[in-house]
Amino acid sequence: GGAARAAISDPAIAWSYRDRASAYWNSVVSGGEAFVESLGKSKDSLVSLINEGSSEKSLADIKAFLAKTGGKCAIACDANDSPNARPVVEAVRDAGAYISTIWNKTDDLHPWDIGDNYVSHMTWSDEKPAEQTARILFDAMGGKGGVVHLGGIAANNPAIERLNGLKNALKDFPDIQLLDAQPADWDTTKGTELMASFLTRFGDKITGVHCANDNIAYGVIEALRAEGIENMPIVAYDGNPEAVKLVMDGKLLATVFTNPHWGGGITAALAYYAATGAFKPSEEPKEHREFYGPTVLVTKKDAADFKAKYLDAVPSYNWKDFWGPSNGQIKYK
Amino acid sequence: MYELKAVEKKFPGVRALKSVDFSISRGEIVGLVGENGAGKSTLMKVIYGAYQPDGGEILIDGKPVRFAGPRDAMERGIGMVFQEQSLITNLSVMENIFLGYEDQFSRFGVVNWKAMAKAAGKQLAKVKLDIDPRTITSSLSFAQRQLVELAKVLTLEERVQGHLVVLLDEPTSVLAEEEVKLLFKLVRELTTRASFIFVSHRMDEVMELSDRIYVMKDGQVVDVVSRGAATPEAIQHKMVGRHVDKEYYREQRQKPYDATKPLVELSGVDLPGRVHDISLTLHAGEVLCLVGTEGSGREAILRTIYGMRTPTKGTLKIKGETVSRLTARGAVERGVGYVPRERKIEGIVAGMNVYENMTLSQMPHYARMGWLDVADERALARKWIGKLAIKASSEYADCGNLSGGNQQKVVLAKWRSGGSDIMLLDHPTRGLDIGAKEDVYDMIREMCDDGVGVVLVADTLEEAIGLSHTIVVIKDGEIQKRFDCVPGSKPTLYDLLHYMI
Amino acid sequence: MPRILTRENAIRWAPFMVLLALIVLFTAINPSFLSQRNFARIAIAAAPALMVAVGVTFIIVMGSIDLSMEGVVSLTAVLFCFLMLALGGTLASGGWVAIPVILAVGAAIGLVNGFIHVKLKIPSFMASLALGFVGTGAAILLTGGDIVKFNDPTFRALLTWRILGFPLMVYVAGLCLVLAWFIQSHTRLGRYFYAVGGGEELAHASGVRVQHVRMAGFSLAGFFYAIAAILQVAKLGQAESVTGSNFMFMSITSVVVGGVALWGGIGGVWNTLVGVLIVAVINNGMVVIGLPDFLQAAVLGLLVIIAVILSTDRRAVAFVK
Amino acid sequence: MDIQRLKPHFPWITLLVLVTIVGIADPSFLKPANLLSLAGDIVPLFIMALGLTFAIYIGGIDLSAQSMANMITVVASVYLAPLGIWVAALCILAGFTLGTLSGYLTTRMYVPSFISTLAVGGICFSVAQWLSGNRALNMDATQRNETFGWMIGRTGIVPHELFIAIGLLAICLLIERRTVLGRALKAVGAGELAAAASGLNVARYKILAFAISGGLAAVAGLLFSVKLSGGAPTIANGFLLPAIVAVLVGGTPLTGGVGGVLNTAIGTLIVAVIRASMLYFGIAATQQQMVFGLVLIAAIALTIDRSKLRTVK
Ligand SMILES: Nc1ncnc2c1ncn2[C@@H]1O[C@H](COP(=O)(O)OP(=O)(O)OP(=O)(O)O)[C@@H](O)[C@H]1O
Ligand SMILES: Nc1ncnc2c1ncn2[C@@H]1O[C@H](COP(=O)(O)OP(=O)(O)OP(=O)(O)O)[C@@H](O)[C@H]1O
Ligand SMILES: [Mg+2]
Ligand SMILES: [Mg+2]
Repeated sequence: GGAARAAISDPAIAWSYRDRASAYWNSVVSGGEAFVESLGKSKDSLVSLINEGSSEKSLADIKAFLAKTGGKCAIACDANDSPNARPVVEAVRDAGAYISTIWNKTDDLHPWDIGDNYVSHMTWSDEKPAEQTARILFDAMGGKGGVVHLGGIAANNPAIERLNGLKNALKDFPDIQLLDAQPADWDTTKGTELMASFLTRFGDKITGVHCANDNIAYGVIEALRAEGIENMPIVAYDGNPEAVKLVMDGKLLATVFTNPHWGGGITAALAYYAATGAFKPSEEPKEHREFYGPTVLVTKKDAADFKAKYLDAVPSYNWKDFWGPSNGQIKYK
Repeated sequence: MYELKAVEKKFPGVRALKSVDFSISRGEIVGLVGENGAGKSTLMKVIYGAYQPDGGEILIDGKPVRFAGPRDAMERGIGMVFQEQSLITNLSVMENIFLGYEDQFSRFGVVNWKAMAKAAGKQLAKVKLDIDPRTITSSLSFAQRQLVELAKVLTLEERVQGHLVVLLDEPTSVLAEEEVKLLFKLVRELTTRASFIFVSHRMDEVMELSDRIYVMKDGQVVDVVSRGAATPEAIQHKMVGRHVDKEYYREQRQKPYDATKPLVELSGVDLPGRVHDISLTLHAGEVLCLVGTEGSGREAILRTIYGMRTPTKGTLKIKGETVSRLTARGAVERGVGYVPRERKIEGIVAGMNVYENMTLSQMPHYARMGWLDVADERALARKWIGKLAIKASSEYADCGNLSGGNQQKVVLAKWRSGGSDIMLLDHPTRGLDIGAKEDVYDMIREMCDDGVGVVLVADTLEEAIGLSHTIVVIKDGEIQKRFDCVPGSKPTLYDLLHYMI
Repeated sequence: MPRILTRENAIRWAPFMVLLALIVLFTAINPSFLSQRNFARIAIAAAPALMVAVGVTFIIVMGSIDLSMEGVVSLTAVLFCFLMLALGGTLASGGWVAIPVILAVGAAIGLVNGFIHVKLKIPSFMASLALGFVGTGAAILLTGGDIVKFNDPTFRALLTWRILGFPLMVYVAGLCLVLAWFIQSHTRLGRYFYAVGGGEELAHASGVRVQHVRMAGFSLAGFFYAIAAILQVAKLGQAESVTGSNFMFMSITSVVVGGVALWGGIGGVWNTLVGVLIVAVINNGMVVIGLPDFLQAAVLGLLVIIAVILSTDRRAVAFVK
Repeated sequence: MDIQRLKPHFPWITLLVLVTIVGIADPSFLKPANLLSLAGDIVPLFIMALGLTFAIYIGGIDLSAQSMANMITVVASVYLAPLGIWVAALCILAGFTLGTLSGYLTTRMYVPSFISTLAVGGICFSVAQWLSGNRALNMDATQRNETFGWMIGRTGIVPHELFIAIGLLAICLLIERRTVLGRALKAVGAGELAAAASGLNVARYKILAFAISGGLAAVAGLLFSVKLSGGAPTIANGFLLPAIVAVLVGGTPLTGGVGGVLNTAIGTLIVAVIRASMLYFGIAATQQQMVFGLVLIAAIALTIDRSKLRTVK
């Protein structure tokens, strides 16, 4: 790894993410803001670099930020597409700034190969929780019948993992058939339309629905409502407030909370404290450089508790407890 | 009653109108003549409110007025029939007639089509046109459209109290003889209600119809003549600034063509729905004129020779060589040039300058391995601007802003400079002033001397007779008769009409 | 007796024939495609899209283009939900007021669009594209990026209440389509759209206030986008800043597939209806017949091209761009 | 009168004004290294916009550019290992061929380019999904560096992408201004019927314009995948609208025949500066989209030369 230069006092802090049009990213940013407030700064001092789903803009914005701050900065980032992570972290290293990433990076890219400037990468192992929700779904279906999966953008990593989770669970339920899995692009409207088409194709054969995220589930529920179908077992992912409410109402069996608020805050905190020299990344073990984020399964049983704990009043986290809630070192297949 | 005082109009680089004084009184028919680019259309557009003058004033009944747009002018009883066709072809005839004035048939913006059809029927009766007002305009012939335009202007009769001024900008250029007569009759009948301003390049028509004639040159009114006060020659002299040869078809320069050198041979050519069994031969030095009524298939023959249409039957030989799959590109390579009738659409590219237009068909001559030699192109353009007296500020002038006649000159220069030795001319003098026409006639004779063969669709029968070595009369897509036109024993108008109709 | 089997008629009915052919094709592969219930599903998917497409039809008939639909739909949908919630959260409690208000807002945004285009003389493609960004941006600003749920059962009857097997919103969309047809064929404004599309300068010279017509057209389009937004909320029970996404290319594709010429003056809202149905049927049918997902983009593209090729009168057009 | 003469220069002036405004807000923006790297970062987008200019110049549009670039990132990632440097030829050939297909559909089958290119884009997307097995792919880092490393390095403070951009721009500019092809494209854009009646093979030139557009979209995709050392069927998403905006802001309207590639270069820089200004002015996240739209309207209002548009549609 390369040697980090002398600690930066009061680095500028930025979050680079997809867009402001989703509950998930809003929550991430709220965590980032909570973190900067913990430093006694105003919320506005967290700079938003919005890439609008464009890797090109993601990289260009980050470079512009590096230039503007002269490298005196700490960046939290989702690189949008995994190949984009390498040029991003290399640019940050070359500028002498610090970065922590989440979600998207290629398997051959590791913080310890880049050096102290690439502080950490956090991702969520979606396969296990998706498998768990699938099991909940299958139990509700009585262990038999047909299930459809409505996925995310086909090439996205989490979309792939969440479908894999479903497939893993299927192995233990020989009487359940995966009727079809098609991408709904994380999108509510696509979700309704895809679900409607599934209904035509499979009709009553569908006795359960596995959705790759909450937004898709909203669409599925509406497609079913239009048909007067009220009691279809459905599971989702993300643990957004609306979805949790649906779980409490019994319209959704389960969703998975990845605590984006904490993720957003801690990712910024890692980059920041590495930049200030509060800790030296290269002195940390590998499980502190590449680790899984926390996942919380939300079902009807615990939804009310969950809501009270995480949503009604956002818990205040210790932003120096970097690895407390994390879930172990990332394993590659 | 209507007056312009010291009106000015400038365009970038051009003073199109220079201190023009103009007046017209009740019931008067005023002719307006001038060479191409003299400013006639501009003057009409100022009167009509489409352009706002840069100086001077407009008076109606002695009171100054300002028109923000054509609508203001219409409300004061001024209507215009345009030089270029101005009906919207995807609308029905009745919609066109009442376009902009549907209020009379509508309540809360909802149109009562029955009432409109009835009213439109009345207007069409005025111009003696017997068609269903619900017809979609695109299915009408050019002449019918011109009459519809007149009918449209005449709606002013009902709409506006008081006297009207109707502007006719070259209304006759697309009309056949009979239709012109009908139009003139209508105009005379209507002088009880309206005054007319009449623009035409056909001096005889202007002399016949007008009470007074304004002569324009270079944006100025150079003379006003009353009926019978001057000969056409004198007026033409003023327009062009030089004497016009009375023999302007240059018959004295007509030489026999070289019958041993066939350039184009059509035999038994068929285009379904257009022409049938066409056989003709064009020789070097020959002017072959296709004569027929509108829609008889003349254009289709030109386009076949130019490769824009592929015959279903028959053969086409160019310079002795049989060509089966001719394209326009192929035709140009074989030395064919085509001056289309719709010069604004097919003749010039508006938005490109003079030299770019001139070399468009012959870029390979001005390029080496695909690289253009712009200096050469410009030199060429300058040469032809001088040769044909094209009114353009420079070779950089946008052809879209040239007057109609000057656009036509650019098109002619394009082919002539490219050395085409088979020229297809479709109404090459349409909209040209007399001076420019002379230039074209001279050019045709020069071309013949150089051994060029010309297929001509003339603007008038006189022109056809005057210019041609050979006349082929076409009716309903079939050849009726072939005339040899040796100077001294040319066929008469009557001879031709007999076979045309 | 006029001949029925003319070339013109064949071309005029080509989009409709394509639609029938697609239905036959999909039915042959999976017979359950041909069922009243599936048609209802297609109709639900098509209803908001139809309103967007009808709106943009007016613009395309004028020879312009409008790309602001995504932003306008998102913004009006979000405003609609906020307003409904502010007015008590149910139709009965006075929330119905939100409907005319939002329609007016849609028309007003369209007017702004038209104003920018006409008065600043910015070609409509760019003006509307930029205004679309502004619309989406405003929706983000208002929601902060969150979802606004709105679930008044009376309002959602648009989705849940069925007459003859089709939900109410399908009839609402149908009525709006008839309204659009009436505007197109029986009002001065509607005919002016055709006049402007057929020859703007000529229309101007005839005294048509082309600028006003253009602005009115964009305003009318905005009105229909707002209808689409309301139907979309009825369909999904929520609004967010991405509610309008995917409408842009989809609606214009539909309009063209239905036989409306992009260069103006030709076609109308019935063509648009057929076009929207073609696209909706393809989207539904591809899933119903179990086409692998990675092939869907290509197949949609190919079918759309075939539909356009069949419905183009190659003799009547000199060229396309 | 003077305004008339200035009009063609409005895009330049707009760009300078924008740079100055941002420079006043934060002088560090004006550092040459910063400006150069800003320009370097926008090169893939610029190359795509450059290609789009040809399609727009003849009055059409190419909506397949983004999917094309997506597909090319996948193709490049998959075939770099077996083909080495020849993968570049494969990519450009693929872009050129698919562009030709769009052109063919538009000119010979009379499918408006808005639809034909959208459909060809669909085909590209399907190919990309199929070829990649729907996941992100990596290039072998050492092989990438050996084969294409020169594309993305830096000499002094000048990013190599800029050389590529300037080279392509120069070629395109010469094509536009000095060749038969360029003149023919202008004629087709401004008056297609007249061009045809002058004996130009209009269909061939139009197809060529779409093919060039496809080819340059492929170059953009290739450069982008080299830069990222990988590819994915959605990785170039977000290119299309900014690229169209860049062409339009530069002053090449969709009506054709006006503007050109130099305008696009300026337009792309304007887009880059507007984007960077969000950062330099600290525009709040929820406001960025809206501000972008508003600034865009202002920029377009400034840059287009209305005297050259006969009607504004
Ligand atoms: N919109 C315009 N922009 C620039 N110059 C123009 C414009 N319209 C006309 N001109 C110029 O003004 C002059 C007068 O043109 P005008 O069309 O009035 O001539 P005209 O007498 O009608 O000629 P023609 O007999 O050929 O129709 C010409 O030099 C022409 O090039
Ligand atoms: N698009 C078309 N489809 C079918 N028939 C047509 C079409 N255009 C023209 N025609 C018919 O073909 C015949 C020949 O038309 P054409 O345009 O060749 O006449 P023309 O003799 O060249 O006219 P002009 O004397 O005015 O130059 C006419 O009867 C006309 O009505
Ligand atoms: Mg004139
Ligand atoms: Mg004809």
